[in-house]
Amino acid sequence: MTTATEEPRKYTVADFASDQDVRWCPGCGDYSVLAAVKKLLADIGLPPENYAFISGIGCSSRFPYYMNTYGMHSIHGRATAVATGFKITRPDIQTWVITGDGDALSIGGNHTMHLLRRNVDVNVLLFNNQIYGLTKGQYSPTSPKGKKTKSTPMGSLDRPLHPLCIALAAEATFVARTVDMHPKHLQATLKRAAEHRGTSFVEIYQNCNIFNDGALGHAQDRKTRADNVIELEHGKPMIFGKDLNKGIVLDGQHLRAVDVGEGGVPESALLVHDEQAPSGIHNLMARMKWPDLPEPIGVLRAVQEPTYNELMEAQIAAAVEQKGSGDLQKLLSGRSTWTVE
Amino acid sequence: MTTATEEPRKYTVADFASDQDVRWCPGCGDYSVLAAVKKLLADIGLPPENYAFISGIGCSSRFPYYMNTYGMHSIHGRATAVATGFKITRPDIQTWVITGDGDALSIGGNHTMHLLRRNVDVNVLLFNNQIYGLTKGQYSPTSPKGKKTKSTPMGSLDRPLHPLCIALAAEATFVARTVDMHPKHLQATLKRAAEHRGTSFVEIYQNCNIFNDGALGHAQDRKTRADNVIELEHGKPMIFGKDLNKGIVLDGQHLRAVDVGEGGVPESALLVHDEQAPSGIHNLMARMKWPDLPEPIGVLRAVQEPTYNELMEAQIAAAVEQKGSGDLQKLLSGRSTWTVE
Amino acid sequence: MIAEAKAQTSPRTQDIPRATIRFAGDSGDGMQLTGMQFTKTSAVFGNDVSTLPDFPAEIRAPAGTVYGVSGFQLHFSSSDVFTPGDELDTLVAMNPAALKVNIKDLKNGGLIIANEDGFTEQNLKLAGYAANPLTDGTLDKYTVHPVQMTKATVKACEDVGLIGRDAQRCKNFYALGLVCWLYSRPLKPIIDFIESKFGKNELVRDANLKVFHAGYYFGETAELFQKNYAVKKANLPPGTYREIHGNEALALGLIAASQLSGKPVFYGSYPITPASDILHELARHKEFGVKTFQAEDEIAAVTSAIGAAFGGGLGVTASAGPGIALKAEAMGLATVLELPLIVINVQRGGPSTGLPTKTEQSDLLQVMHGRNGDCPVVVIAPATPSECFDMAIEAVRIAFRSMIPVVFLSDGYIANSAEPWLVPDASKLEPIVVEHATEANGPNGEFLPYLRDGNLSRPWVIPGTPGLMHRIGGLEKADVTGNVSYDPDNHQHMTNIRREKVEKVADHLPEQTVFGDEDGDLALVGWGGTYGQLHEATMSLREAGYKVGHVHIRHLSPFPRNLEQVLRRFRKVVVCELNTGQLRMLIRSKFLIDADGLNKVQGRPFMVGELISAAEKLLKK
Amino acid sequence: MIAEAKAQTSPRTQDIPRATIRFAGDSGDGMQLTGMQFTKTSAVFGNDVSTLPDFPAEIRAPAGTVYGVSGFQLHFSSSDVFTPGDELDTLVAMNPAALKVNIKDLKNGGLIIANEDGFTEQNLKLAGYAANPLTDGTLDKYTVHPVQMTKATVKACEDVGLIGRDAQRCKNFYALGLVCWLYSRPLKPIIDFIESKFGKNELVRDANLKVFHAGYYFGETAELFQKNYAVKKANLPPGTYREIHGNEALALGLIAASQLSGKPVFYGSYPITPASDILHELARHKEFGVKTFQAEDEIAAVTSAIGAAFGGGLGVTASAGPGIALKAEAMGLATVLELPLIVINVQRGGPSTGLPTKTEQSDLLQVMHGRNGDCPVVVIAPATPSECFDMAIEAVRIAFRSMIPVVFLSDGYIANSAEPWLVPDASKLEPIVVEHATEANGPNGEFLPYLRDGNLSRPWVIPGTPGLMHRIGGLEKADVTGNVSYDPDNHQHMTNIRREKVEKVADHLPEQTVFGDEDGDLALVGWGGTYGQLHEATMSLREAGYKVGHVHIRHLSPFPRNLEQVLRRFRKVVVCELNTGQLRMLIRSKFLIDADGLNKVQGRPFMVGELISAAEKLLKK
Ligand SMILES: Cc1ncc(C[n+]2csc(CCOP(=O)(O)OP(=O)(O)O)c2C)c(N)n1
Ligand SMILES: Cc1ncc(C[n+]2csc(CCOP(=O)(O)OP(=O)(O)O)c2C)c(N)n1
Ligand code: SF4
Ligand code: SF4
Ligand SMILES: [Mg+2]
Ligand SMILES: [Mg+2]
Repeated sequence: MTTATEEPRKYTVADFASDQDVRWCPGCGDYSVLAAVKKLLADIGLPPENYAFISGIGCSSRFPYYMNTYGMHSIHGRATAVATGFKITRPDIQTWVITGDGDALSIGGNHTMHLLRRNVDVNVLLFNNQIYGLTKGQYSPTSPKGKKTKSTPMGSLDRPLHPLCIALAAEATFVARTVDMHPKHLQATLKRAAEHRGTSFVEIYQNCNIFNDGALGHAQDRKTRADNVIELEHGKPMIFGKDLNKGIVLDGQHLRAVDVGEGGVPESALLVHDEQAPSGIHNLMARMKWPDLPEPIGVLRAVQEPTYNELMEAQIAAAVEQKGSGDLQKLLSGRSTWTVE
Repeated sequence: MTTATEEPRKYTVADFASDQDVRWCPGCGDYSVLAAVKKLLADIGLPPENYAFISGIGCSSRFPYYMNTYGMHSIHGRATAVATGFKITRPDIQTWVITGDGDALSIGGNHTMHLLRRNVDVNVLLFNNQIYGLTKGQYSPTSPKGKKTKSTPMGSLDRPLHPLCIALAAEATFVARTVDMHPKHLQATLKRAAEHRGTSFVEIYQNCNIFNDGALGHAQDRKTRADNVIELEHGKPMIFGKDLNKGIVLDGQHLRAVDVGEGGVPESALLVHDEQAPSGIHNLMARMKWPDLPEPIGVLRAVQEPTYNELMEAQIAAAVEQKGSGDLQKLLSGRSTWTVE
Repeated sequence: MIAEAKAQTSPRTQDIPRATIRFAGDSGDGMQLTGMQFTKTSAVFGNDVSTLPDFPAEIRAPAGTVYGVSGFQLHFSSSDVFTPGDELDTLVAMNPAALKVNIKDLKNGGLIIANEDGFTEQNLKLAGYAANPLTDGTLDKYTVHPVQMTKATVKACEDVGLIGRDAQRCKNFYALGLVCWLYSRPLKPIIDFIESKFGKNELVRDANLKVFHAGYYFGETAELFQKNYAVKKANLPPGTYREIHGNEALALGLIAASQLSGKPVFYGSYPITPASDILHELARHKEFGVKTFQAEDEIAAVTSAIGAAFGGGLGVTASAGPGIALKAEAMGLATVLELPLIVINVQRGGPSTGLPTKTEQSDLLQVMHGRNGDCPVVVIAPATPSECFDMAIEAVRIAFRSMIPVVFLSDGYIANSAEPWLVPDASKLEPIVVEHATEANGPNGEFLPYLRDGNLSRPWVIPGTPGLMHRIGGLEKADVTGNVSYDPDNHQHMTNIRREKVEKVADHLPEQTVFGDEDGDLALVGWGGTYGQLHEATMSLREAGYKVGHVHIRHLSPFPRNLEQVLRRFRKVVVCELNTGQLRMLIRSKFLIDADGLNKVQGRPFMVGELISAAEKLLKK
Repeated sequence: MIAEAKAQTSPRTQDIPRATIRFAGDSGDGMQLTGMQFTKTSAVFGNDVSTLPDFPAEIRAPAGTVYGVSGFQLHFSSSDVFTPGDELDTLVAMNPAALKVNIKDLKNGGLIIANEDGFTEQNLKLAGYAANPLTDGTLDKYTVHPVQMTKATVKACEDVGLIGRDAQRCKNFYALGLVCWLYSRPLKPIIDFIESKFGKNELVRDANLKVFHAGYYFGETAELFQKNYAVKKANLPPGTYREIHGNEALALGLIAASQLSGKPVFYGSYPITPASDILHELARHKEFGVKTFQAEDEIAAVTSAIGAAFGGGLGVTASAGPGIALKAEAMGLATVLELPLIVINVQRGGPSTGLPTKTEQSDLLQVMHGRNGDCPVVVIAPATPSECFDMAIEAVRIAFRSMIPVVFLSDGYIANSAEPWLVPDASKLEPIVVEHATEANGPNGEFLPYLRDGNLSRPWVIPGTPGLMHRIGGLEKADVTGNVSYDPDNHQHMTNIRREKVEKVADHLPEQTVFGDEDGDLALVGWGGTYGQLHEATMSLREAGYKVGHVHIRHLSPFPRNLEQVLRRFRKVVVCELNTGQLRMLIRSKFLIDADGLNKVQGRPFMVGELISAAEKLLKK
């Protein structure tokens, strides 16, 4: 539906900002993601009408209101399902799903899983603040076990879900993680997600400074994060640390952190990141947990497979090919009729 | 609640059969599972009142009606959630969840995932016939892509979910697979599941001879299955084949089938199955797909972790320890009162 | 040559105006196919017909059990037919269980044609008979014809070379042949069917043909039957007819609406009895651009349809009661979003899982009120299988015109019954005009997504349209701008608007009509699939001299504007429903009319007879 | 020493019977705490009080915006109090946005106490003021007192060594001190509070104490105020009191019911406004054996509670409207299973996500009808915050006695309002007798899980009991045996039984009472949280000479047996509800009484004044 009547123009961040006041708490990590998305769309250079943002319910799910694109703030947990119907109907619109850890993995866990297995061509941004923000601070499915919150004054009992592991189990074709307070990385990761054909799943570590301040600080703090996360690059050895002197090796069935260079292992011994590897190895990576190991950020997995919406179009084309495009009268008459005179 | 007033008696299969006629289609794989479960319970030797069977909706979910135990045929997809509340309330009752591939992974996918991450102490039997039986033959989330059914006359478009992968992603503490038509293996696997403390997740390949006959024939056919599946044994090398002359090796990041012995690799080079290995390797195994590789059956993973219901009891005990057992009058008075004279 | 498409009569033949028969046997006996073929040949011959299949809940219960019995009833007539009939003239019973389950519906003196070979020791035991009812005298008030169908079938098959279980499986065609003779049916349509269906497998084709004829000849030859019957052609409007089931008609209606509006169907659904067949039917017609999406559950089904509607498509979802319950929250969302959405509820016996394969009308209040907040939607209900076609188109027309969710209330009875249908001329169907907003509509060149037209409807934009980007959501929104608003007065205003919008739909609805007397002693009020029974009951009551009108309400929210007026013309009003009184409640509260209720909750349609006697009681009060 | 728990009066003090004040400021300004402390000291002093908090939907909106304003209103009086008051006598506004949002509720001549320091250029702009309303004359019809609260606060803090943002944050205590002087409140309860709350942080404690006193002294010393006020003690029944919110009372009621019945609470819930606080409260009391389960969604919440009930526990689940919609299917299951279940709906503005933080009564029909099939349940609704305690116990009593789901309809207003509560004597609460089946009850020594008692209730078995193993499920079941049954007559029978069972609950309900005139011109009918306003309106109307009765219905399904009788004693009946007429519909259809409706859907309670004028209009008709 991109109409090409006017001559191509450049878009700015302002073109993607709606007229609504942004109403997150001052200091919330959501702001930086909003800024990054607007910047990305301006960079892509397509007009605002080419996009739709669909969200569930939660603080992060207010996102669409702030974008000057098509948008829907739907109901809790169902953004992925709404987006599925939307994308199947409008394969020409670049579709983004905005969701939270509660929205996507608690009430909406099943839709998320099925979206991923179907490989519908939408981009999912999961704002993981490890808490229910909007309902004022209960633990979420990504909160660590033992978390004390309003609803768990003696600590939560359930083991957390790992978003990347769930995505990999559903054989998601694009799985990534990034961090609200790491704008460059955030920007680059979102760009990759936008470019991917098929479901792009991006977990964003996001700070809820009101109810869970600093829960993800190890990955957010500019000063220390280089030692706590590892930035993945396809085809590159897995190196991390402020001085790039640490790395990851595959030791039998395990991943291990080692020193690199003098006194450590040579760089050539490190595991080389392969976005297209069978997801067994990605699963090991997804389970790397600080402080035992640095947590991977960037694109874990990116493979190309046909999208659900493409396949749907192809079936329709095939049906038309086989039967001719639908003849209503023939349909109404059915396979056998008789005549009354 | 086992009352020990009478002297211990032996239980027979008949003690576990209810008075209701079994109403599955003649030839359905469900019969053999029913027989195996009744036999198992008779072997265990606890009385029928010690058990509860809770199911969703589907052909397989009629199961509880046929057991002379406590039972509930609940609603579609929710057996896992019903069982969670039940077990938390009645930690003394051995609780079994009976579910189908649609029930557990389509409408009930989210509850299944959350049950597993919580590690509630119940035993889940997922009857996987790769079809919706009760609604007369639509494709299910485990049907292979391209499956032609009533609802997909041109073939299904979505990639299947792999039950074992989902279970592993949720860090299930007990993950196994078995086959309806392999009674010995079925029996042994159910026994392990019953013995495990925490959620036991057992995928059962089950033939729906009406709507999906033979879909899992490679694992069911007594004549050929030795070449198509590999029976896992903890601490044993991974060997398979009618003549036990084939095996599995870990080749870098991949699993590969090899010939063993003369002309092949020595047995010592084979991967040794470790139920307690970190689940990265189990993930690779869960993804072994016939005809490329033999499909693993038996116990993939079995580790011991505290159960949700134990932790819940422990918190209550701790609260009583700290505050004394609840004093209603004190509670009603609250933290601050005043007096009107 | 007997294979002509005309009735086969003889001097032994007696003309009768109508007949009701039922084929009953094991699920595996092919009774549905048998019944449908008999229906087909009757319709082709020119009778009016109405059918009622009755499936067991089990997929394939063990052979011979009472809960595995499958039945197919049809009523064919030389005049108009509105129901599948109360009582049976003839019952075909393939085994003892089939007899046991169905005998209570056979009228005194009715005919039983039993497959004697099915009445084995074991089958008698399975059905719970101590002795063989065919011989122990318990069926004395009926006319019993035991026939050795299995043996005769096996014999006939031998001739063409088919043996064993495959041969036995043909016995339903033996029964069909015999009943065709009994009612002087033309054989050609059935022969054609056998030839096309089994054409690829000559052995089976020939065997079935042979067996079918054997059954027919048996009737003609054996001394068993004193006479046979003929039911003359009905006086149907001329034209081309086909048979149609409710679910099929509904699917075709959706496709027609799509073609008439130029909006492709997006059908999001999760299988459930008795709605699944709509999915199956739509999935077969991808050449019309139909997109069917088998969702992971009902919530994904409805929300994906909402996504499709936001995308500018024709979003449809369907389920039965339990699934509709799950869709409630999302239906509220669609109401607030003011998007067009079709929600189909093929009702079945409830509450909870209830009686999945049985019919009921007990979800009316659920679809009226089953959402949080004051959340009115449009509700319509077809009266017959073929009306599902017209009303599907109407549903889409309303949804598009008013940007509103429309609930389409079908039921298991309508969904699975078939009737002859005068095939519509596609070129004469009225187009559905959809005008998408393409330009800003605000005073300052801005786009106002909640600016309303005369129907209180808001603009529908196809995403991708430049300049009209907007955001919608489930929080209360300011009228006109659509922005989130917590303003108290706006909330009151929007609550009122949503209600008025539904009421305004009545501007476009036909007035309520009455069959029979326009005023008088009693109005028989009904809705949905009870139409035929109420119609026949009304005819009978009027023939008996009562002043009775049948008021069948197809539009339940909003009601037709003249409904109150219509009802007030009767001394008594009785609302007849297959529930405990749901429409009755709406009518009483809305009009303060002291409406009585005639209710039945047994998983099956009314009997005309029970309606008549209940009405007579009321009339005599 | 001023720190005594008695009122501080002076010769300038004027006695008034009652006052309504509201504290308003940014979400971060601590207005809820301020209001609660003022309430507390008033209650301790002996006034009757009623409160109304008003939260913004945003967690922390940017400072200074109108949508970030948080308010807390309270009404304190020397006589009984039933509402938080219509109009404000005094408004405390910490910034321009707070003034903007709240000024419309201030009565003519009312007092504005404004934090002058908050009225900066930027804040004025954020609130949308072109000029400073404190100085431009627009507030002339009020009495305006601008006070430099921030400056004074910072000053006071300096003395104890607290500076910067931390110091500024104390300014709510300055406002509180000032208003305490204005209404001659005892200071001790607040001083105690500050000492216990900030005891661990001496600096903050001392600063707050200092600031609080500074505010108080400012009132006493400054020439600003001509006089202050005193509100005498109310004549409350003697005893020990505490303050209680509706959600808290509900949680305590559940724990009490658990103690009274010996059945541990299983509370399955998914967080949602305004129900979450029940979860938070229950989670704090594990020493009572309470098991709280934060489920993955509302469906898991309700089904886990059903599992708990099957296990012999007290299964409870709660949500607000959108979550209740999701529980519908499972509530049907519980109805068919005939298990005790408590479903709490803390209503909020709808439809869809609606107005999450605002009150409404628009889920009545949803809980009555929002399930597939004919699926009646028990519905009760408390009228006041403290009644949540008693009615929680009643809900459990009914559920256990009749083996039935009970819906408890609360609302955002009741949930968040607080009132003084005469603490019950735990030892005097009536035990809830639960008799579990322990032995076979059938004629042949078998166990019959659907054998009924006089309440039509079936036996409840604790799994683990030998010999009583049985299976239940959502398919229709044969009465007595509980086996699956597709029998038509049984389905009719069970449908009737489920309805009668609900109706039989009325045997145990109190008769409907009337406040005011037992018969007369007008019945003001209400339910739920509108109690206080209807009560006050009735008092006023009777004072004005009308014959009016207030009929507040706490039992909505079934109705009290005498309800029709009670209503018929009035010439006119008007049903007053915060919805578009839901109870009205039930009453009209059930009794054919031409009840009028007085409806408001604005996310907030009635005003007493609007009720009175609407009633007068009706009375004059
Ligand atoms: C059906 C339903 N259930 C519950 C809620 C209440 N609710 C709103 S958002 C939310 C969770 C928010 O957490 P998350 O998805 O992590 O988003 P965040 O606020 O942290 O960005 C909940 C429980 C709701 N709106 N609807
Ligand atoms: C809420 C709801 N949706 C849909 C259905 C219809 N339904 C019943 S069972 C089933 C799927 C059965 O498949 P599966 O779980 O694989 O069980 P199987 O019959 O194959 O054993 C469906 C869709 C239902 N009963 N309830
Ligand atoms: S509550 Fe937390 S997540 Fe929500 S807006 Fe505030 S800081 Fe952000
Ligand atoms: S339909 Fe399939 S799964 Fe169901 S009972 Fe029959 S054979 Fe078994
Ligand atoms: Mg969150
Ligand atoms: Mg299945």
